[in-house]
Order: sequence, then structure tokens, then C-alpha cells
Amino acid sequence: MEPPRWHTNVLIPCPWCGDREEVEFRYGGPVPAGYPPDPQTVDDRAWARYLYYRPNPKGALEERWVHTAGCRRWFRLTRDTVTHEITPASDASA
Amino acid sequence: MSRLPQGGRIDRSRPLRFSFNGTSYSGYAGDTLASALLANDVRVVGRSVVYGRPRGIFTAGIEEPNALVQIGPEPMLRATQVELVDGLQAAGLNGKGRAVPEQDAARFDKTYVHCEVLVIGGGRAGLTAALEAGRSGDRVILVDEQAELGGRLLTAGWNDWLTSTITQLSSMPEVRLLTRATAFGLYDQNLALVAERRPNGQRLWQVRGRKIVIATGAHERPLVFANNDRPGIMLAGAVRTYINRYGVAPGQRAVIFTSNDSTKPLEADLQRAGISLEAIIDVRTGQAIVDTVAESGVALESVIVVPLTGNHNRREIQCNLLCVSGGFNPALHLFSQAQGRLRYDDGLACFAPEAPIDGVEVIGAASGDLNGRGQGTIVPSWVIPGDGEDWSTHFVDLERDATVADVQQALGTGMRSVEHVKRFTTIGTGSDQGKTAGINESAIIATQLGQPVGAVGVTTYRPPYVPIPFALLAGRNRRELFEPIRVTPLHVWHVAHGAVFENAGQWKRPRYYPREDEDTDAAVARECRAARENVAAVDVSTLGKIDIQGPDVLEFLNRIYTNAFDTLKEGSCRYALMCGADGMVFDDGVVMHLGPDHWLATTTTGGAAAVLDWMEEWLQTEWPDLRVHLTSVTDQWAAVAVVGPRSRNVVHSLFPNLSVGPDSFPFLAIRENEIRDMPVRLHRITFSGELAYELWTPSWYGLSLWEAVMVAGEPLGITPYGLGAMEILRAEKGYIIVGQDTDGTVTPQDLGIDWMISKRKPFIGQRSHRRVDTTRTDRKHLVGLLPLDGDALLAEGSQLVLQSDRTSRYSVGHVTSSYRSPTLGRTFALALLQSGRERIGSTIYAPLDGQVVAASVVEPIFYDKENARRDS
Amino acid sequence: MREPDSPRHLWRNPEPKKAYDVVIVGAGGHGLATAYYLAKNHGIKNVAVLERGWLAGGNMARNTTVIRSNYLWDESAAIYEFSLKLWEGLSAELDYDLLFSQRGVMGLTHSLHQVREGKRRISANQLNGIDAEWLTPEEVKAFCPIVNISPDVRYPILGATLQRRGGIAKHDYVAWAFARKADELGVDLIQNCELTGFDLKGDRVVGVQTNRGPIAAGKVALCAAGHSSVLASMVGLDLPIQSYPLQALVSELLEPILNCVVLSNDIHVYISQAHKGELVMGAGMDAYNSYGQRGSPHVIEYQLAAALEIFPIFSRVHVLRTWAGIVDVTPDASPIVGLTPIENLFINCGWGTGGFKATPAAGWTYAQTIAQGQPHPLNTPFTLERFTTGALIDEHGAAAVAH
Amino acid sequence: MIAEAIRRSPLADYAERFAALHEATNGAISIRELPFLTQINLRAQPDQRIPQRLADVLGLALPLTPNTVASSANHRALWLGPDEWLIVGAADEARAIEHSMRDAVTGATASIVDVSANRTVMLIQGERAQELLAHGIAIDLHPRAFGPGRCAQTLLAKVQVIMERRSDDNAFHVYVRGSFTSSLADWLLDAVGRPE
Repeated sequence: MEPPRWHTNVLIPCPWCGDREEVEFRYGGPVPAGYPPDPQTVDDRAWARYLYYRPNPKGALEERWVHTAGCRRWFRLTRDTVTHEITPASDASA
Repeated sequence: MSRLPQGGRIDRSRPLRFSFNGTSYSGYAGDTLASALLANDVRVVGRSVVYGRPRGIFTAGIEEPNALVQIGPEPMLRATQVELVDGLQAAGLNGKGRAVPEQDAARFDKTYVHCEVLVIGGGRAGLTAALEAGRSGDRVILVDEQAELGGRLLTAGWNDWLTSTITQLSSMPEVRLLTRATAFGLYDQNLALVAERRPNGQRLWQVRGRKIVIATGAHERPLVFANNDRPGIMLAGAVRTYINRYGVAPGQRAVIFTSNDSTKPLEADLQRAGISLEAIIDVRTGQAIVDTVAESGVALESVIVVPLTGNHNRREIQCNLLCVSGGFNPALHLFSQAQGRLRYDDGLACFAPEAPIDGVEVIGAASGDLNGRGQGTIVPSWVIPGDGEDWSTHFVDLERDATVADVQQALGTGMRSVEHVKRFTTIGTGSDQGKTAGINESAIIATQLGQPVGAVGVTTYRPPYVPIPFALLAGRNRRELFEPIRVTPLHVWHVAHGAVFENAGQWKRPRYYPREDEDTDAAVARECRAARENVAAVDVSTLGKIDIQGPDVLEFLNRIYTNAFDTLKEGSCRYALMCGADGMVFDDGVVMHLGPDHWLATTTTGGAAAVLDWMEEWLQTEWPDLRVHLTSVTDQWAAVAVVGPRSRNVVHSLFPNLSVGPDSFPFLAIRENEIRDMPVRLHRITFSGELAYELWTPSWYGLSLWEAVMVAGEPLGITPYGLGAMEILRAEKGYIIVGQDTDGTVTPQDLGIDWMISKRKPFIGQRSHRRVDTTRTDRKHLVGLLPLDGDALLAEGSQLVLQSDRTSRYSVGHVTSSYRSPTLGRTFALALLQSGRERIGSTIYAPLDGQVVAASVVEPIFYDKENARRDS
Repeated sequence: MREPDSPRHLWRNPEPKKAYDVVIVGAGGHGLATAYYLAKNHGIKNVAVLERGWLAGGNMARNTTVIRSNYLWDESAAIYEFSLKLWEGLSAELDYDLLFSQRGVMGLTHSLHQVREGKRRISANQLNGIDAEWLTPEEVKAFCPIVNISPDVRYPILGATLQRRGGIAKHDYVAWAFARKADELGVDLIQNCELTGFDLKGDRVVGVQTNRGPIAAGKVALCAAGHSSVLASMVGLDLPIQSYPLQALVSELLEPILNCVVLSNDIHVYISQAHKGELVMGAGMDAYNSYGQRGSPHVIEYQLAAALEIFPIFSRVHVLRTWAGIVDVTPDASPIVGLTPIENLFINCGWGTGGFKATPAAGWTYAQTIAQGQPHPLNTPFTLERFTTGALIDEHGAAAVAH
Repeated sequence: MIAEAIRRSPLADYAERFAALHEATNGAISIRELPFLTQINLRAQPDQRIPQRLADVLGLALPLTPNTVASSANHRALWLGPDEWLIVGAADEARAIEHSMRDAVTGATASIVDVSANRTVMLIQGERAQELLAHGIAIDLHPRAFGPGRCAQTLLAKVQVIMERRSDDNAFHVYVRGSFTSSLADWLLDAVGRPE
């Protein structure tokens, strides 16, 4: 049995629940560089980059969303920040 | 009366009375206000916004720039769109509406709807598309802005095809036909917003269509010539509509002024209506109208015609109806909103869709197929020179009173962009959104600059396509339905016992329970005293609660919270603090160790959702290896804190078989018990600093638990208390409220609670505590303040300065919490103060609104520093 | 014409020269003001302002024109108050009626938390010499009679902050006035000129590449609001900025009905009535990064419900047009202004939702920074370096609602 | 059996209003609270062997297809997430079900939480039930998209709910958290509106 997909295009494709209105989600922002394995060993500049610097491209942006009003799963997708066209990630990993 | 003796789609058996500007008239069911006014020979419907020139009805549709009326509370309605109803009272407007207090009982609601095909526009193209889609069994929604389906067919002649098509569509179970419904916005991923006018209000349809078919037709545009705005000048297609659909003769002597073939059928219409056709001035034959005359200064009386080759052969033609056609503009507003690109088509002399977009199809006249409108060959004649050099009566935008002279001036300043010209002249910014003006503006700019029209382009189309009442977008989210209200299971009791409520986010929480004649301060003080001296109870069910299970919970909690939990035994709990990655205090609560691999964390009332998201984010994105499961149980549990030196008596009487002594049930211990069949978990935790028990039970027992507490406490005089007293009690103990005593810029070290910051394990935010700024010794610290005058209450939010004189302008901190303490018999406060811990013992000053309050800086704990009462 | 004194000349449309002393990228309010003050205050007139589209067509054309200076922290208050003082003389300075109207900016509160924050702000403003006062609900009603102070709404009004010197101005006129004066002083305003790259010599910028050819520059000053990240990335400079849509709308023209600017932090709405008569309203930001200059309709729907809580009288007023600007938001909602790691390259960005009101002060101080190669005292706190040290200037409270 | 006198469901006060609604709509819409149902939240990795062991206990196979429901005579299991289900049973069976479920997951990483009092259930049915819900719910409720056996976590009038379509086409279960319940009920009663 195919997972149910809502019959229309809506803004955010949850990899589990299907396409749902944006208001069901919380935006997690651009995917950040990973958490440093040992933050205590990085210098202030590198730590500032982890805390505050995120990609902000005009075009394709890999970002995170969490389906707060649904399955509460975090997931990634790629969205064009001009056309708002969305390409779901190939897997459901966060 | 200019009502024709027969014809039209009005119901002559149903006469209606209405008034316009205080004068009574009559019309028929099926009329619009505009057609009824024309039938009553009302030629002047308003005055123009800037120059006060008389204006008449110019169109028969949504694009009307002149006939703006106020009806009751609703300003700026188009008379061409208002269906006549009995008793209608309308008043003409001079380009500005009036906001009046809402008195009507109209209902504005919203609904979502999904379909495979949404067809926008119920003319021939739209009906055909809907029929085809409907036959496939797809869900089809057809919307049309008019009261009747048919679009131009209603003007061009009712026919059997229309009847039979509507009959077929109506019989299809998955087809929905919505009339009086205007699609006004097309958004990403095929969301269309549709406003439907209903008998007692309006409905907003939020339509998700897998495919959207735009069949919105085309708008006829005027020609631009001197004094082209007089009452009696009307779009040629509108004249046809008034004659054929409404049975109205908008004039007696007509002249047609055109640049294309679409006016051909009008000639026969005029004849049938008994209107004499005085002349046909076709720019394609080298003639033009260069001016119009209204000797009486009001409505059209004649036009001046000259050959375009020179004006030596001038003639004046008497007429009171000038039917104008400058060609057609496909109605591409929705297509453009959906990010469709437009191109200028020289042959059609209009903008048309450049390329299709996914999921959106444009058909019929909207797509640039103007055959149905009979445009034929067109010689666009964008600006027709007048008699002289004066361009100040060549109106481009009738609603905004903007002329060719204005465009010329804009270009003269150096402006080249159509967007600049729009802003300078205001063309296109009226409530008609320039539907009859926009393309002419572009073409006039192009003409003046010697550029192709396509290079000038058009200004961006933005939603909504038509003006939409605020109330419709707000829907039913008004007053108490503006936002959901959250209440605890005990709410009915609080209401019944006169609680004064406070909004805490979405929650309603009791602030205090006034007795007769008590003011706020007196009630809060009484509740405080009860907690300190006797026994009191407070509903704390709103706390966020997260059930945490799994073999790696301990590791997880150690990473999330600043505290370490390795030593927290089963059956115990601990106050806990968490920071954001930036090291600033984010939330606090109590972590409870309930069983093997089973824990539960509470959060602040406001932080519940954010903390759960935060925990899930770390688990799912950074630590997927941790075997930890979170479940929100905020609403599962009702929670009641029984507080005060005699709380033990109450708890003992509720749980006679539970050993409640200080040694057998010590501070931070957890016990399971029950009252009759009601399971209760008891926690020795306190937010008041008093001996206290927090009692949890599944929420549906909450009210019974609270009532049991009240009954058991009655002999002792147990007192319910609210947030007012709770805040004072905790502040006396120096317990912070996250978000009040912190503001996202405060570290745990700033709060002086280093004992909660583990040095033995990593936690989120730890690295940030080593930054240059967070290690400064002159950061703001949490301190206590005691006003030198124990009656003086520091205003919460007051900034603090070091000198009492008014020259001291440098803020060294601010008051975060400030109260009158019945226990201390004086006022006191908490504050964030620069180098605060070093300033203990000194005096600081809080100036606000001309007053200065002096206070000494003290440790942020005012009561039972030894915790003797808490631990008793 | 509707304005009898509306200008006959605003600017030339020159071809770009091969080289300028200073190239400013972005002809929005800040870029134009910077050019003007460079020429006027520092005598640097060999300046070009490059604009990708049409002059002042970005956020300058899209903002809701609220002007106030009642920011919380000293650093912010100082520069915004300097700006307000400049606004007070700007029509005369630029010889153009900017329709600057100090009708008062009222910030409504609907929760005890916001009451506390409002009083905190007032107290800070008063210390900083900025006019600020607290209004009870009854005083709110007296100041703006159409506000609904009934307790029978979901979030009743508990009071308000008021800055009487705050107000509005006509955004287009501000841009045109700065443009005209800059043009008069010799600045070249070059529209339809898109930056495509930077020319570097070592760590020094020496010019820019554009769709209209290379332009050499002694100094390059970025001034592109929402597009700052895009420009900076061309020269390998990362910024702690995210770009979000901020939506706004106008109504049709109404007879005068609203005599002040009203903001509400708690329920995210701000509203004023422009000179011409339309209501101008702004909403909160959309949640996601976007350069699309459009947002989600649910934001507008919420905003209008919120507006009707405060102003039920506007129930049947109509939305005429909605749009979005792209705002550049920093982690602490304060701007980034000053030098960059690249010599002769300067940056002015991150004003988020506060850019319009800062226009004259941003231009004034940025011009000095460019001219002298070092920060102006008022923009010194707003360095990139603060994100490394952690010395943020957290104005989230002030900017929780965008205005 | 639990003494009902000490237990109170979130919609205890709404029975009359719901009855009036039923009457006013001639039965086209009826709302009824199903109080005190057993609800157990289960978190477990579907790749472990837990599902089979639970299937034996519950008499149903945990649904692995998102947004679907598996039913047995006594229980239903609603898919809530890739490792999360809501087990629903008759009132007052929580202890028994929880106990047997806990036995079934022994040795595995799983979380079992009794959330019976966390949400109450509204049964909304009648020929206009779907139309009523569509006023506040953005997902497609058409039987083709959301037929019997479907469930979804979504928003209804800004309130988080679990929707479940019952076997009768015109019946829905709406699971709503206790604190939101009266507000949502007020919203629904208002949404019905007045006859036009």
C-alpha cells in the first residue's frame, strides 16, 4: 500500500506524513555545519561560526524542518529561495 | 427612465427600491447598482479624488475606476459589482472611503477545500474546461465573480449551450460551482484564495488545486484623449452589457471611438436599443476624437473629431454617450502572481503569458486569444494628441486622477522605470488597481521614450486581484476565537471561586482569588501570608511535562542540562537548568527520576513546546545514536502544589498511610500513593521556599484532587493562591523566572548559580561560557535590591544608575522583579546589575518618570537563607 | 499635479565612468544617503551608486515608513536617536517635503511580560534623553480614540509605550530627495547595473565587475540590505545574516481616521495611515529564508485578525495590495556596519526591519567610516567582531515585531 | 470500575450544547465526547522485533504505513511517526494494556507511556461533519484521500489534533489535548454558524 499523499501540492513535503501546510512545521533553518565533537577545543572564531553563521544563498538551500504538528520528525529538503521550489531529500535522515 | 421596454436578464416582476446619495430610486432584481443608476439617468456618481471632476459609470465590471460607493460600514465598493437588493442605501465617494464602527452582523468565515482542477472564470472557456475535467470524475471547482455563470455570454446573448453546460456541470457530484466568488490570490504550490459573497457575509475559500485553469477573460481598455473622463464616456463593451444584460440605454445619442473590430456588434445593439449612432470614429481610418465638450460642465455633450493627418478639418458631433475601445488586456493578474512571466505581443497590442508554468493553465481571452472579443486588427493609438500642448486632461488613471502630463513630468525628472512612474504619478495604485490604466501607462512611457512597450514592461501584479475586506482575511479569528485558549482541569473551580485570570501565553491562569472588598494587593498579600504562615495551594498544571525513557537518558540529560544527574537516584528529583548553544539561560524545570530508564522533565509553562522541539532536534539531528524517547505529557497530568508550614498536615490527612515526615519523605523525594481510586504522585519540591508537596494525578482526576486538598485543608483554613502570590513567594527566595529575570542575554554564572553548572561533563552552551564577553567580570549579575524607603516600590523594568543626581545617565542594569512582601513587611526587588556581586552593600538608584528610588544592593535571597523551612 | 511643488528634475542617468573614488553598491535609502553625506560632509564627489534594478526599488519601496528611536540598548538608542534628530531637519536639508510627520508611535502591550519590557524600554530611553512615556489603557484611548481597550477580547490592552517624536515619512520622497541632492553634488546614480564580481589585488579591493563593464574603485561600500549575503559571498566574505520575507499591505484611501502609529509586540501588527489616506500595515516575518519578495498568506490573515482586535472599526476596510521585502537579519537583530577583513571594502547590512528609520544616520556614519577608513563612534559597536566575542546587542525585544 | 464521581472529562459540560447542535442541524452534524478511552503512546524502532511481539498482545499488526490505523476487535493502533504509535482501547484498560505491552517489549528499547488523560476524543459525525471540519483543517478530508483506516496528526483551528476517519464515511475521531478541548469545542460550535 502506498503511503497516502494529499491530493494536492502543498508547501512542505514531510517525508513521513506527506505534503502539509507550512504552519504545521517549524523551520529549522539552513543545515548548519555539524556540532563540533569537542567544542572546548575550538577557538572563539570557529565557535562563533558554529553559532551564528549559516548559508544564505539566493537559490538552492539545504534546510531543516520539523513537523511539529505532525510526526515531530526533523528532516531535510532543498528549497530554492527565489522560486520556493522544493526538492525533497533522498532519504528521511535529519 | 432609460430602462428599455424589454430585454435583459433582469426580473421585471421583482422591482426593488434603493437610494443613492439620499434620493430614492427603483430597479429590478438582477440589476447591479450601476445598471439601476443608469436606468434612472443618474449620470454623475462621484467626483474625482484630486481635481473634483464629475465622473460617471465607466465600465460594467470589476475594473470600474469611477463609480465608488459606500454601503453601510463598507467603503469603496464598485457600483458595477454591487447586486441590487431591496432597501439598499448607497452613497457616492470622492475617491476616499470612510471607516465606521462595525455595526453589521455579517459573518466572515473560512474553509479549506481541495480539488484536482480549479477553474477560475465561468465564461465560455472556463465552462468548457470545467466540463471536460468534470467528465473525468476529478473534483472540479469552478469559481466566477459574477452572480451568474456565463461571463461574456451574458452580454453577447444567452444561448442553449450555456444552459445545457450548466445543467451538466450541476449534475456532476464532484463538481462544485461557486458564483459571486472572486479568486484574488494565487500563491506558491497552487494555493488559490477565493472570496465568496454570501447572503449574510462572505466566505474565504482556501483552495488547493492540483491544476489551476485561469479563464479570467480580458479587460477592455480605454483610449487616452483630452477630457476623456466625462460622464457619458464608457467602455464600448460596457455599453453592450448594459443594453443586453440589464436592458438599459446608457445614452440616447452615441458615438463609437475605437481602434479595433470589437465594436462591430455594438452597432446593432445600439440600433436595437433605439440609441442613435451619430458616428464611428476609428483611428484605423485616420480619424480621432481630440477633445470632448460638456458646456454645462458635467456630462458629455459633444466630441471634437479631426483627421489624424492634421486638425484643419475639425468637426463637432453632438452625443451623450461615447463608447470607447482601445483593445483588450488579458486578465493576467493571477498568472503573474503565480510567478508567470509576461511578454508583449505586438500583433495583439497587449501583454500575454510568455510560457506556461507548472500546474497552471491559461485559456481563452486570458491567454491572449482575443478572437472571442472580436478585436481583429488593432492599431494601438496609445495617446491621442489634443488641440494644443496641454496634456493635463488626458486621463490615464481615472481613479487616481493621473494624466499624460503627470507621466511626462515623471520622465522629465529622470525617471525611466515604470515602477518609478507609477510611484510618481500614482497610476495603478487606486482601489481599481489600475485595471484600465496599467498597460496604457506602459505604452505612454514607451511612446515618450521611443522604446518598445515590451521593454518598458508592466508593474508587478500583487495580490489581491480585487480589494478584500480585512474581516474576510481575519475570518472567525476574532475576540475570544482570536487564539486558542488553554485551561487546566481545575479551571471550572477557579471560575466558580471568583479567580481573576491572567493570560500566560495561551493559558488562562488565576492571578488571585479576591474576597469581598479586597483589592489586588490585599488579596495577593493574604494569599502570600497563608503560604508562609499556614497552608495554601496553587494549580501548577500548566507546567510543561516531558516523559523521557531509554537506556541513554542519563547521558542525554547530562548533555542537555547544565547540571549532572549521575547521582540522582530513582524516586528523587532535582531542579535543572538548560542553556542555548550561545550559553544563555533557555529554560528551567525539575528533572524526576521515576524508574529504571524512566525520567520526566518539567519545563516552564511558556517553554514547553520549544523545549520538546529542542530536545528532539538534538536527538534526531546530532545524537541519533542515543537511545532516548520523548513523549509530551503536559496535558496528562494535573498538578497541585500544597504549600506552607502546615502543608504536611493536609498531605497527611489525604494520604493517611503515607509516611510524610521530614526523614521518611525528605526534600526532593518522590512518592506514589492514591486517594481512593485516584492515583497520585507526590513530589517534595518547592517554588515558594516553604515546606511543600507537589501532587500529580491524571488530569481527569485533577478537579477531584484539588477539591480533596481543599476539603482536607479546610479545618486549617487552606487558601488557594494565584500567580501574584506565587511570584512574590519565589522572589523572596531568589528563585528566578526564566524570561522575566532573564532575557536571553543572561548566563547561569550571571545568576550566581554556579553550583548548577557541572564542571565534570560537557553540556550545550558550555563552550560559550568561555567567550571573551561571557568571562567578563563586569557582566550584569542577579542581585537583590531593598529600597531605602521600605514603602517605595521599584518599577519593574526601571533602569539603574550609580548616582542619585539627574546627571547620571549611564544605565548599569535594570529591575527584573519587584514586589511588596507581606512577609518582609517591605518592598524588595531582583535586578540585573553590572558587577552586581561586587556592589553588594552599596546604594543604587532607579530613576523613572521623574522619580528616583534609592535602594541598597543585597544578595538575591530575602527569606530563609538556610532553607530550614524548605527542608523542614 | 497633485503636489504643486513636485520636482521637475531628480537625477541624470549617466553612463558609468571607468573609475570612481568610491563605488556604493545598492541605491536604496542607505546607499543614496551614504553617497549624499560622502559628497556633502567629506567632499568626496567622485562617487557612483550602482543599482541592479531601479533606484530605491528594494526595501525602500516596500517598507512601512515607521520612524522612532526608542530602542532598548544604549548603542542602538544612540544611533537611532541621532537618526531621528536628522529626520527632524531632513526636509529642509534636502529641500524636499518628505511628509515627515511626528504623530507619535504607540507600542501596545497585552501581557504583563510586555508591560515590564515596555517600562524597561521607557526607563532606558529616558536615561538616554529619548522621549518616552507610559500610557494606561484609558490614556491609550484618549490618545487614539479608535483603539479598542475593551477587556472582552482575547488579549486586552494593558497599556502602551509612547514616543511622541516618532512618526512616519513618505519613503519614495526620501529616496528621491537624497538622490537629487547626491546627483547635484556630482554623484553618478547608475541603475540597471548589476554587480557580478569584485576586482582584488591581494587583500585589497580595487574595483567591481558589472553587467555594464568593469568599474575601478578606490573604495567599495556594500549597501544592499536583503542581498548582502549574495554580494559578500562574491568576495568570499561570510556574514552571520539570514534573509527573510517581511510582508506588508495597504488599504484603499480613507478619510483621516488614525492619528498615530500603532504597534503591538504581543500580537504582531503595526499600522499607520499615510498622508494620502491609505492604511499601511506590516506583519511579522515569514519563518523561512527567501529572496522571493512574497510570503505566505497565513501571515497576512493572522495580521489582519490581530489588527481587528485592536481596531474593530477597520473590519470592512479593504486590503488593496500585499507584498514582501527581503530583510537581512542578524543573530542579535542589530546591524553590522564598518570595515571588513578586505581592505577598502566596507559593509552596511543587517538592519533587519529597522533600516528605513535609520536611513539618515546610517548614511551619515557610514559615509564617515568610508571617508576616514575607521568606524564612526556611533557605528563602532556594530562590528562583525562582536559575534566572536559574544558582545551582542540583543534587540530582539525591540524588533520582535518588525517595524 | 473507577468511581465516576471523582473523574471528570474535559467536555463534561458540553453535552447539552452538543445535543442542541444535533437538533439544530437535523442530525447533519453531531458531536459527542468519548471520554476516558485508553490511550498508550508507544515508541519503538520498527526494525526491532517488537512489532510482532506486540501484535500477539494486541491482536493487531502495528501499521508501518504513515497515517494509517490498524484495528482488532478491542484495540486500534494509530501511526503517529516512524517509531511512534498510539494504542487505543476501551475506557479503563490502560493498566492492563500497558502491563502486557511492557512485557512484550522486554529487552528492547521502547517507551510505553499511558497518555489516556492527555487527550480526549470527540466523535464528530453526520453528513456535514467533513464540511464542518474543513473550516479549520487544511488536509484533504475527501474519502479518496482520507478514507476509513486513515489517521493524521494536523492542526484543527490552530490546535494540534489527531484525526481518524472511522469506518463510517461520515464519522471522525478527533483526539485533542485536554487543555485545548473547551476552546476547540467552542470553535466548532461557532463554525456551524447560522442558517442562511
